[in-house]
Amino acid sequence: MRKLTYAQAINEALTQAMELDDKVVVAGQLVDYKSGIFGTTTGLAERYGTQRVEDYPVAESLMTSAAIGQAVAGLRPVLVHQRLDFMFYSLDAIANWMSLWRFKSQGQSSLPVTIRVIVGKGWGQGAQHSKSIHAWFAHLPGLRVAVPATAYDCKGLILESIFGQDPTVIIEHRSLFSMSDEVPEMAYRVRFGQGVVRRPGQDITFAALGFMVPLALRAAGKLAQEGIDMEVIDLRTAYPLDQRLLLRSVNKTKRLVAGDYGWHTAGMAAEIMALVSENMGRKLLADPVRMTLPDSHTPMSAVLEEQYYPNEEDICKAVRRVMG
Amino acid sequence: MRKLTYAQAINEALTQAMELDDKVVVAGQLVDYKSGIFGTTTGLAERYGTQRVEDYPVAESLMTSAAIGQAVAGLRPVLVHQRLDFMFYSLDAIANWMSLWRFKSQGQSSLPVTIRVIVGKGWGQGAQHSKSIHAWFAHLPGLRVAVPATAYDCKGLILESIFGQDPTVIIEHRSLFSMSDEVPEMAYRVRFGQGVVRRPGQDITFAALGFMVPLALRAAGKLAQEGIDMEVIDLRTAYPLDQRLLLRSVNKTKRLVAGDYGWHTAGMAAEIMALVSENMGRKLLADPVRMTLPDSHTPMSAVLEEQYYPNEEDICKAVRRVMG
Amino acid sequence: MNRVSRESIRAQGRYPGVSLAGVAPELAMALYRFMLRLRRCEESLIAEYHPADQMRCPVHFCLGQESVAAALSLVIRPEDYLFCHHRTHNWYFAKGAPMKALFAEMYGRATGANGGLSGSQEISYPALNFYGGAILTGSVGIATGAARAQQLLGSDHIAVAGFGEGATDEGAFWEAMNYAALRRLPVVYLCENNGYATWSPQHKRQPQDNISQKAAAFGVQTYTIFGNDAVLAHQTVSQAVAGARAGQPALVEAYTYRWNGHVGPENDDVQNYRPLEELAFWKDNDPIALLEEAMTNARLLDAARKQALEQEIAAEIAEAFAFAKQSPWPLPADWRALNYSQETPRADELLSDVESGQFDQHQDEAIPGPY
Amino acid sequence: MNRVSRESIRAQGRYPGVSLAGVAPELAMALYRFMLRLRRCEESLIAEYHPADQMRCPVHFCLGQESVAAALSLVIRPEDYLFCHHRTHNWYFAKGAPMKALFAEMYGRATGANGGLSGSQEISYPALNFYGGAILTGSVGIATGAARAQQLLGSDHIAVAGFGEGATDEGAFWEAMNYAALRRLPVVYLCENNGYATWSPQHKRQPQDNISQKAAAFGVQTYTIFGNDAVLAHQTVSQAVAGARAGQPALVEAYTYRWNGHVGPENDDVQNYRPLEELAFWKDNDPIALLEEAMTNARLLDAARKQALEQEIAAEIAEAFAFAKQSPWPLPADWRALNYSQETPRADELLSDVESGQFDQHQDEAIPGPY
Ligand SMILES: Cc1ncc(C[n+]2csc(CCOP(=O)(O)OP(=O)(O)O)c2C)c(N)n1
Ligand SMILES: Cc1ncc(C[n+]2csc(CCOP(=O)(O)OP(=O)(O)O)c2C)c(N)n1
Ligand SMILES: [Mg+2]
Ligand SMILES: [Mg+2]
Repeated sequence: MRKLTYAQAINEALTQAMELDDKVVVAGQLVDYKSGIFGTTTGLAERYGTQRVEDYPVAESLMTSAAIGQAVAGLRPVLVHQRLDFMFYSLDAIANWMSLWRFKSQGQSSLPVTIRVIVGKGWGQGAQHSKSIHAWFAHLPGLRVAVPATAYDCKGLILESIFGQDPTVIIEHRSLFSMSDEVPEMAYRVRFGQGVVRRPGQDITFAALGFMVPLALRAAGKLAQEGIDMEVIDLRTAYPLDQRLLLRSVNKTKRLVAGDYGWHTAGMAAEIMALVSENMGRKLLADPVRMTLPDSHTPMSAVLEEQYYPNEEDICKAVRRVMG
Repeated sequence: MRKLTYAQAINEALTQAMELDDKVVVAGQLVDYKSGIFGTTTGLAERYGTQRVEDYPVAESLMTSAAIGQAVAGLRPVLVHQRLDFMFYSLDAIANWMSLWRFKSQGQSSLPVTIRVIVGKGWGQGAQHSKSIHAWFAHLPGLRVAVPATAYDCKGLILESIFGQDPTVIIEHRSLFSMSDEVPEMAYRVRFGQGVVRRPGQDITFAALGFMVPLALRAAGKLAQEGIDMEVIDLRTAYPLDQRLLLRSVNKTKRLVAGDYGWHTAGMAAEIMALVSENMGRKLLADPVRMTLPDSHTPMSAVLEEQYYPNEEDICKAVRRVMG
Repeated sequence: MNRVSRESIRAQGRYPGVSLAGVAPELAMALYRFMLRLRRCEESLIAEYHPADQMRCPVHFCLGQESVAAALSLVIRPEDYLFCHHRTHNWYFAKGAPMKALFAEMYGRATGANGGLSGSQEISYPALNFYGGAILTGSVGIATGAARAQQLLGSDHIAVAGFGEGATDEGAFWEAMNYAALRRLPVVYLCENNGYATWSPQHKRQPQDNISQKAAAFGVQTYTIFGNDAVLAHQTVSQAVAGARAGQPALVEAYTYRWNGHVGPENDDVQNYRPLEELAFWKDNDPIALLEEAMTNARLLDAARKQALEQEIAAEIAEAFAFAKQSPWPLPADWRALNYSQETPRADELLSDVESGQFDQHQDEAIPGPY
Repeated sequence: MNRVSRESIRAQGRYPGVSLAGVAPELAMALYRFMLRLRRCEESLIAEYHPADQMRCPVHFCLGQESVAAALSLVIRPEDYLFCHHRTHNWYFAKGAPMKALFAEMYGRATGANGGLSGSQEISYPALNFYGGAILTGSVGIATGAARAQQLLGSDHIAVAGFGEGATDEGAFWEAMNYAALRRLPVVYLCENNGYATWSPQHKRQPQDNISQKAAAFGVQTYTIFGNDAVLAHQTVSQAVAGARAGQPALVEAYTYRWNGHVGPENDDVQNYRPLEELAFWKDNDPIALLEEAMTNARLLDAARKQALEQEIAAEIAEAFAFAKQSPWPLPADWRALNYSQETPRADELLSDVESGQFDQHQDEAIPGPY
């Protein structure tokens, strides 16, 4: 079966969406240039023209309000932010309008807007080019939030988002872009709220989102050599969150590490832990552990980045702690 | 001892701060009018002039960036938003600049900016005039977040914030404004990260923030009549959060309801529950419960508001469930 | 020609009179009827608000600001889009949305335009492409996007944004001006400059009274008028709308004045934010009275006709109140369904379900590039 | 007089020549020296970037854009504030911050201006009131606030914002213009219009090349110049700064051009985003060469002097590299202390601790008002 990189899978999702429905339009700074946002939009402008594939003024707020208007009028816009950090200017449009549009129109009007945001990491991106706030989006009602870890999921979730009815944020971690896995050629869907077991195991559940998934899988390999059989589940979407899968897995292993590549306090790892706690906390054989970024902004220096971002070894340590 | 309403206590905090230090300036739409943002700024302009008490253009983004510049240059600005919803335009200034300023200057420059935000409730405020995102602010590194429930706390936390070093968001729930309690006349501080036991109890801990506190106290009264002795702790600040107080209380009662007047998923109640779970989850006698707003925007109609906002009776039900 | 400004309007004293030259009688009557109906509607709502205390939502009334919406109502088409700010009633009626659904919405009833979810300040009427909302300047960017959609779809519909001069304080407004001019969008920005944002006068927030000049520098066609002349407003809005359909984005800045308090039925003049003679000046330049005078002089209106109109309107209002008050409350809410669509018809149609288990999800790794 | 625009500059062909009439020799030399030093610094960093791969951060070089910062460096005072965007090196030097701390910062070392926390695009030098940052337009609002503080404090310092024409796409920019004009702030907005935001030319993002006209409509004093004439830039910036000290906010729009790629040491012309003859035109109008010609003609500069300057600069650069490379790495981070102050000296001084237990915390209740 054919393998694609994460970036190629995104490109294929967008190409297929634009081909399937001419209501699909793509907007973002530089989306119509050859390099195409790390390859994810390359070729679209040549194929579908610069009206449907629109280089935008550096005006993220307008770009987002305008997407609301476009969606109201029947289009299915896809917005692209080269860094998540650039979208903060658009949070009024998202929180005060987009997220509550369906609600306050009593379902008479809904907004199929897909917002692709790339989370920077490494090479000194620093505090203004590396934030991820998927937990904010999960907290805000009215948005769906995908945090795909594989090329397969990313393609399917983008298509599902574009052809769904509700506004959706797709969190794409930059470190995943050159990783590749099997991706079917057809236009397929991956549903929101459906996680997947990436590696079955008996001893402990590692519940992960996004870039934490490949790290956890590598850690699982190491831990297996120590005789720890770790189950890695990929929740895929932060909202809705696949509670059933989570609880089923923890019900089996009775141990939990909640892993998220986001800040610690009030983040997705806290949500995962709260779900387990309120549903089956007393069945756990050990107190669970969170594996997250510290409550800190991102340092630039490579040696501090090392320290800041959790890696395989950090995961192994956390797991060993829970295994006791 | 003298009682003040919550609104009066805020007014007194601002007056004392401006009196103590002429570097303190207040800005916000309509802060210099007689009615003074629900009475909280009334009289300030008369006393300190409209330069220090500044009616602002409707430009929340600039108001916030400008506060950064003011703080860098030695002032201690206080910003006022009549509704939290109006501050979404300023989230770029907050997340991309204010919250990380100290960090990226390696502590050489810090920003004593106080942002007062009022959360609307009732009388059909609706989805665009009632949001609270204190969980977002708690998640974002570099901010302190207060959610005062009493006039006493509100005065002390505002003063502590104004004369502290770091940017701080004060979440003021509109429903608290006309409630009154004892407030000393002196300029005193309430420290961040120090919660308080509002009502001691033996059977169950209700850990609350903000407007959930008075509701919980009323519920505790009712529950006492049923023989349930509920401890109500007021965490006061969402970041830093008083983990010690929380764990001490739950260690005693072995039962928890985490109450927060914010949305459910990835909110402060999840954080509270996660803290308990990872520290002493297995000591609990019952699985804990969250008491929050649903993951929904706010409806306008009074009958739907009733249903939307948790009340004393909802709290009692949750507590009874945990008591088994 | 001297630019119209708030100062030039005051300097002129009472408006010399609405000119009906070349105006069809039905047009004048339609403008008059719209304004009178809106005025009576607002007056009744204000009168009923507190004694009953059943309209439990913030309401921004628009007494004195009837003319621009009247003008628009005769020009805008059902398929055109209209997005407006917190002061919604005039715009709601401009799009032809029904009075009953407005009243019921304010009463929080199931039969309201949005089933009681939105109230006055956020009301929408999707079937007529009308959407209000209470966060400043939001509607401007959204209208801009709806206009862009018309351009992409090759339709000849336009989008209109209705808002006050306060909206131009926000930077978001200027992003929209730039983009509308850049793409030559079919959009009309209707700015009712009533001189105040809540209680703060324009000169306290902006150094000059020159919104139109700024917009012109951004490349948008601008019109600046004395807004209380409904006939002039109609001519201007017609021109702007025709231009927009031909790809010329336009801003109409219409000077007008709000008689009532900013929000709620109470007068807020205790705040001392505006000179009473200013209010008196503008009441003396009442858009309805101005048109009524001209129509009376031109024998297009007499006491009997007015009386009939008043009765017709009073009856409609009474019916709307009765409807609202007798309507059922909303059923208990299903929060999930209200906030998230439960169906995905387009995805069902276009996308395949695959069994992901059949694919190898093993990831090959590569080192990501530096930026 | 015809307005200077990108088109008028191109139409003129090669710049007729920098005029040194009335210019003190030391001034010309200072401008020249600043530009040459900045140029050599950038060239060396570009040359060293990849072979060593030790500057692990995004860097936006400024080859070809040396003149405005050179001008500013001679006018701005240590107490004045300077806030700039992602392209920081020119502005950093304009404020007189040291080369070693810049290089060490780029190398991620403890001795860097921010101890390796910020890198090139977010560097600051608080001791000299210099702050950079990589989110577009952020520095504009911050500078505006610093200027407001000067006004409130009654100081005669000013604030300056340094940015590119891309910053004017964002609405935040226009909020700042409005406010600066409203309050007559001591602020200078220095816009290096290099024609591109990343690869997107101005005309693809804005309908006209008229940023200054727009700012003028907002009430800010504007200057529009050919930016590569360092002497003209110096005269203009001096005038703008003097005006700002007297309470007249100003925008200087200086047309210039970036020779290097948008980010990183690589040339990005493979993206085909700009005509090669455009680049050639601007290289032919190199700010350093233009000034060098004029100075040579005026006998203010000869080969020997230039040689000496080059050696001095080369030595400084070599030393900065050595310093950076030999500097220690940052110690393990204490995340809490980096993100939150651990002390509150002002609160300790002004506020009392009270034992809250001694107060009755029972709340009396009242029904809150409707809005
Ligand atoms: C982003 C935002 N900030 C502040 C407000 C509070 N607010 C409500 S109405 C209003 C004034 C609006 O003035 P204008 O736009 O001129 O319209 P008018 O009320 O005069 O019709 C303000 C500031 C808001 N709704 N949204
Ligand atoms: C809010 C935001 N959006 C997008 C970007 C990405 N970005 C980085 S530099 C740049 C172009 C800046 O152009 P300009 O302001 O003209 O400065 P120049 O790079 O030409 O010096 C953009 C769009 C950003 N940094 N911030
Ligand atoms: Mg107004
Ligand atoms: Mg540029």
